Amino acid sequence: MAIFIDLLLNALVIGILLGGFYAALSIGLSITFGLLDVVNIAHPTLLILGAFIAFFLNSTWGIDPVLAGLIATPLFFAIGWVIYQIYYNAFEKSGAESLRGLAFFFGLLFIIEVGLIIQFGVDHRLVEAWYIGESANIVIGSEIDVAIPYRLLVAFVVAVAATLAIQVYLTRTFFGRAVRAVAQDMMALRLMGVDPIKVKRIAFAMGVATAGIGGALMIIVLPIEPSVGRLYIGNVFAIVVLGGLGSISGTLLAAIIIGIAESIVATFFGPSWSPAVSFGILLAVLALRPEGLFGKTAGAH
Amino acid sequence: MSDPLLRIEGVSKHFGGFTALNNVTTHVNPGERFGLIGPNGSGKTTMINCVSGLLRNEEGKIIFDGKDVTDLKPHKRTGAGIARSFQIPRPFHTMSVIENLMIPAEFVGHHRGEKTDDRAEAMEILETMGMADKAEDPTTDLTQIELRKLELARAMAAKPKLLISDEAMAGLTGQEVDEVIDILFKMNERGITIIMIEHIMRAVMRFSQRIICLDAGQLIAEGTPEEIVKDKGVERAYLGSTDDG
Amino acid sequence: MTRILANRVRVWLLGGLMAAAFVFSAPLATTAEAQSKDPIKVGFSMALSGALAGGGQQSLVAIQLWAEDMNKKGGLLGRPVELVFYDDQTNPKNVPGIYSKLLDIDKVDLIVSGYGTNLIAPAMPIAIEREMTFMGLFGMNANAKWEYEKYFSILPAGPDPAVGFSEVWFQAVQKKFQPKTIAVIAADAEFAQNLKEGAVRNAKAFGMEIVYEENYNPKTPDFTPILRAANAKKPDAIYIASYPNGSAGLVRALAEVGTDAKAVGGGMVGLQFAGIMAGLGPMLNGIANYDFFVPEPTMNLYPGASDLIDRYQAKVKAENLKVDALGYYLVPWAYANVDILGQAVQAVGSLDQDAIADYIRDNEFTSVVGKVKFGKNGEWDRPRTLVVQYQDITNNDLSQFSKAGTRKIMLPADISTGELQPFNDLRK
Amino acid sequence: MKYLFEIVCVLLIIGIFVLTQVVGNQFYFFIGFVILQYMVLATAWNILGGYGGYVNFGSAGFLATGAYTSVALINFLDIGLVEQIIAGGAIAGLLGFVTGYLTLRLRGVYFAIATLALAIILETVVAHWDYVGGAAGTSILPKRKPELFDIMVVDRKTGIFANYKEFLFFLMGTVAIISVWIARYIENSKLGRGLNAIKDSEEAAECMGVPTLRLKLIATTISGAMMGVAGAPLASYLTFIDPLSAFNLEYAVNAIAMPMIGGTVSWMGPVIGALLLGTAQQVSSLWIQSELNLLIVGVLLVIFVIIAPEGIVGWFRKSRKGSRG
Repeated sequence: MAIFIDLLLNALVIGILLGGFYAALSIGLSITFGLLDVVNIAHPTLLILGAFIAFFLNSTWGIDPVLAGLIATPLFFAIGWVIYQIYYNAFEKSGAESLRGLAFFFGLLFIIEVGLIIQFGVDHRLVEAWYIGESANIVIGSEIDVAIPYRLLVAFVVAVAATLAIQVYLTRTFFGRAVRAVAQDMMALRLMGVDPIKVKRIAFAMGVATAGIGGALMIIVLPIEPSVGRLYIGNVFAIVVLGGLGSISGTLLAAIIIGIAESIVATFFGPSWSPAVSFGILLAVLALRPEGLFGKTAGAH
Repeated sequence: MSDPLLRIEGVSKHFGGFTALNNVTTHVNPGERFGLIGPNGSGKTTMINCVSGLLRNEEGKIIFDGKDVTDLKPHKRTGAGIARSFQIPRPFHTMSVIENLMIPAEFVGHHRGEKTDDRAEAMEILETMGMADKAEDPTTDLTQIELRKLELARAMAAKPKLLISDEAMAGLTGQEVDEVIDILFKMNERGITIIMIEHIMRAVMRFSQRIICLDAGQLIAEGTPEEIVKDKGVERAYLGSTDDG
Repeated sequence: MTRILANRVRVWLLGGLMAAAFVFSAPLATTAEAQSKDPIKVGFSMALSGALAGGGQQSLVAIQLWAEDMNKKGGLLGRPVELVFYDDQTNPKNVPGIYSKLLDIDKVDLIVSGYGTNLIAPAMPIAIEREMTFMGLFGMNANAKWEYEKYFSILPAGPDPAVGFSEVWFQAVQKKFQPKTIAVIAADAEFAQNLKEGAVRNAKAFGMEIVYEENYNPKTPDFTPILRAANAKKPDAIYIASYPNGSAGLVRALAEVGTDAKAVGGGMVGLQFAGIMAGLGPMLNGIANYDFFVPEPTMNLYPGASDLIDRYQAKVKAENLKVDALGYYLVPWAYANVDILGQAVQAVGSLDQDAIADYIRDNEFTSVVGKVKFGKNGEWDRPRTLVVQYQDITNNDLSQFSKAGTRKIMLPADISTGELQPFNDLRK
Repeated sequence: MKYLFEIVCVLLIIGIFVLTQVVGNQFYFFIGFVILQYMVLATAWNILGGYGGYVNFGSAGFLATGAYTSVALINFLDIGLVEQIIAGGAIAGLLGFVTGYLTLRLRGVYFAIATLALAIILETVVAHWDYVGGAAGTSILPKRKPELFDIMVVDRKTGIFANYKEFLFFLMGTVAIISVWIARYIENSKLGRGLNAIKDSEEAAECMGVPTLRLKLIATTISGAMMGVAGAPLASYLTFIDPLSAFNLEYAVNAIAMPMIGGTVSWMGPVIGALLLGTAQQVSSLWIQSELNLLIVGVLLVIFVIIAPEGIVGWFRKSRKGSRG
């Protein structure tokens, strides 16, 4: 029994931390896709770009990966700015449906991936930091020992901080409210004298900017090579949809739900079923609540 | 007096804890011009969604043309003779104007086993609307009033016995409102029963033979336009509501 | 008028684009030095992008080194060697087309495989149909169903590769710790699944009870729950068959959660890669894993391998190639893959595929991977994997791994350079 | 002429047959197979995605269903290719029906994500199904002498086809032409017009008498079946199949990108898209000796969708209209 409780506690703790990590990967997409309706399928590959930049700064100057991620953020903001500009001119301006952009972002995904291969090669890369490979242990009695790996804790803390910051920004500032308005009613925004394109551009750039720090967290948690990004396309979109489109805090909660589910499954049932369970949860939720767990608008629109 | 064409019997609809429609009972007679009014959020749209089938009422029955249609899907109700327009026009935007009319013509007409020349009929409907010259235009080129007319024309192409016009005049100029009312009168003359949901009082009063008023999901008044104008409850509902729509 | 012009421009643009696509893609082929005689073309597909590109790019450099060596020595049969290769993107779907192009369009004279079982298998029917001798690089049982007599495998895992691959590991662990219970963790992918199957058979043969046996999905980001679940069964040993990201993830999980098992490792692919070794550093201490070539002084089994590795490392540095900086894992094997074929061609004196295959089947070869003799289904007649234990790693410096002492050989006994120690004894 | 298109189809099938007899160079059958397979996949996707506006992100799941149906039946009954294609289509069609039924409330991106989830769940299940090779994959040996109705189909001397690849190419070509015919038929039928109405406004369509649910179910079933048909010969083509190759992201990408590039409103779109992008992919990966091939494909994708956001077909229609006015 004590062993069971030990495993359960550990699974829960790891699940929550893992959820934070997933949130860090998904939060940018929650803005670009969830709020702005841009199907940025290249987001995971942008994360890999962020991971490699963190790797570069870390291996060349020994800069802490999280700090490296922060350093890269303005760069990613600029990348997002440019991507949106192209996307807007090519698709949104002519009123094309957002799904038209899919092929564009697929292309972008390939271009970034090859760019990474050319610049960094195809080998798996890792970063060094004092918190990697170490853990804090909370011992209760003689049987229960909850280990908290620092690398996941760092990812969790940064992810939660970023989510809260974005959430506060979107709800408390004029610009943030404009971003949320742009998702619902472009006309109203125009009447307020705000250029919705400008709002969307900045918001999209913000979403992409999170790939700098998200990528850094990614390479802190696992080894990275250029094609890893593709594996995470399903996960990040699933989390954003599960959380409810447009809900930043919903994304965090959905990520934590998925994290806990995967961790519990890996501990008690066999880790190879994890993806089936997390996507099964997604399907079940969509069947009962088509708008996702924390979405406000109905799925049918 | 003949049997009513549409009977709404004790219909209720809830969204979560919110009651959008509370035990509403009314009827619409064949060939009647029927007005449905009420302040914003009073349940007008919910009611016609329940009639057209887009929403399913939890309680009560909807009987159309002698048949219980409560459990029928919208397209079956259209087949039975209920057609509607949408408040915010929802044209089939990748199609031309006449193609928009061909959809109900094809799906409803064939359904009833009638074999007619869909295209000629669609053109005729467009002519009554004064839109014959726009038949081949893409719907994306249409003006607001033309989109409203298209909504009605498309509904007409379903050859309904009952036409529900959902705020077909919101946002139009006075002249345009008259134009739409004329069209509705013309349809009614052909024997089509019409339910008009409208905010523009002048239009409803001019058009309807009988009006009901909803407030907060309750039916609060029923009568001729003259009776409704004098009704205290209706006055309170409109004045009491902060949002006049 | 302007409309018509605009229309024309559109058509031109499209046409130009198509043309550009083809011009770009057309003759970027290899440019062998103009030599008087027709070159002998060696064709293959290789994973230059995608999940296995790390191994693929490394193999490509090794094969290029072989071609350079051959041409320096005057070529094969007096003719220069030319390589023709394409990127299979680690996608099996591209492989049949590539081999067909090699044989039907590029008219190559010899073929070898790409890297890994699922990229070898799709080429098999083409090799069989054309009756080509086919060398396979790191394929696991790729010929078991086909039983093609002209297939030869470069994987030192013996006639029953799945079992042979991990047999020494079990011998080493058995000899030292006599474990009664064992946990088996494997990636849900082709190579690892084969390793697991072999490990399970070995565990039974050595009388160990399997107390935990689970697969994990290759994109699992964190492995602590898996390790905990395995630990809960209190195994004496843990056999891991994993791919690079899983290997790194499990090593980190071992550092964070720990284990009481005495022996951990076995079939962890990726721990031999320069980037991962340097990235994990001291966390590797205590892991006992398979390996093929390590810079230990007793590695004289493999004549010329050290020299080859040196040249590889020099080439990588000089040409600033973005490939594995050390090249221990695959370079000798990819080199031997073409070298053995070349030796056979030289020996039979022609490109007659039957004669080449007969020669390879009947003779023992000496290459950079030592003495090689092929047996049933073209697999090696006996296994020769190493068991190494990571010891005395103090930091994340890459250069320490090119010196002796960090990966000590436990078995085979005749070249052993260290004693297997309990996992936890080597942790700080 | 009323049946001109059908006659062209038959002529094309005959033409493909003649090609298999005349062309000696096997290479063209290999890349031809791949491009034709994409043509079927893209055409199948477009029936639901282009006509009905429902984006299927899990095309790989349906394709793999066809492929693994084949593998299971090869292991179980040792059936031939034609039967594999029929069975693969049937099972994938059934999956399409079930998918349509389970996701009928979902619209837009929610539907897309649900199909993706379904594909991932299927992949996990297949990875655990040892009978078809599980995660380790399995080798499929082509039958040495396939026979159909006592006719020797493949044999170097006495068969209709001298070679297995010729047979595969012919089958895939026939399947592709039939698929395109079906797509064109649907496009010009009541079903196609109903799907178009659903794409434009599902609620309006329903209220205009379109039985949206039934049409969606028909479309998901047909689309799924066609994807299964495209996937059924995959095992025989690769001779080795594992979940990673059957559920490859590439299928999901191409199934969407090809119709987008070609144009989603007409049956010609997926055909042109598959020919263009498929050829570009094959050419770049078979003539460029490095990872740069992927770059070319990426750049082409971006350029094409930027120049012609409505697809090549839409682009030509626009320019024709432009020059007319």
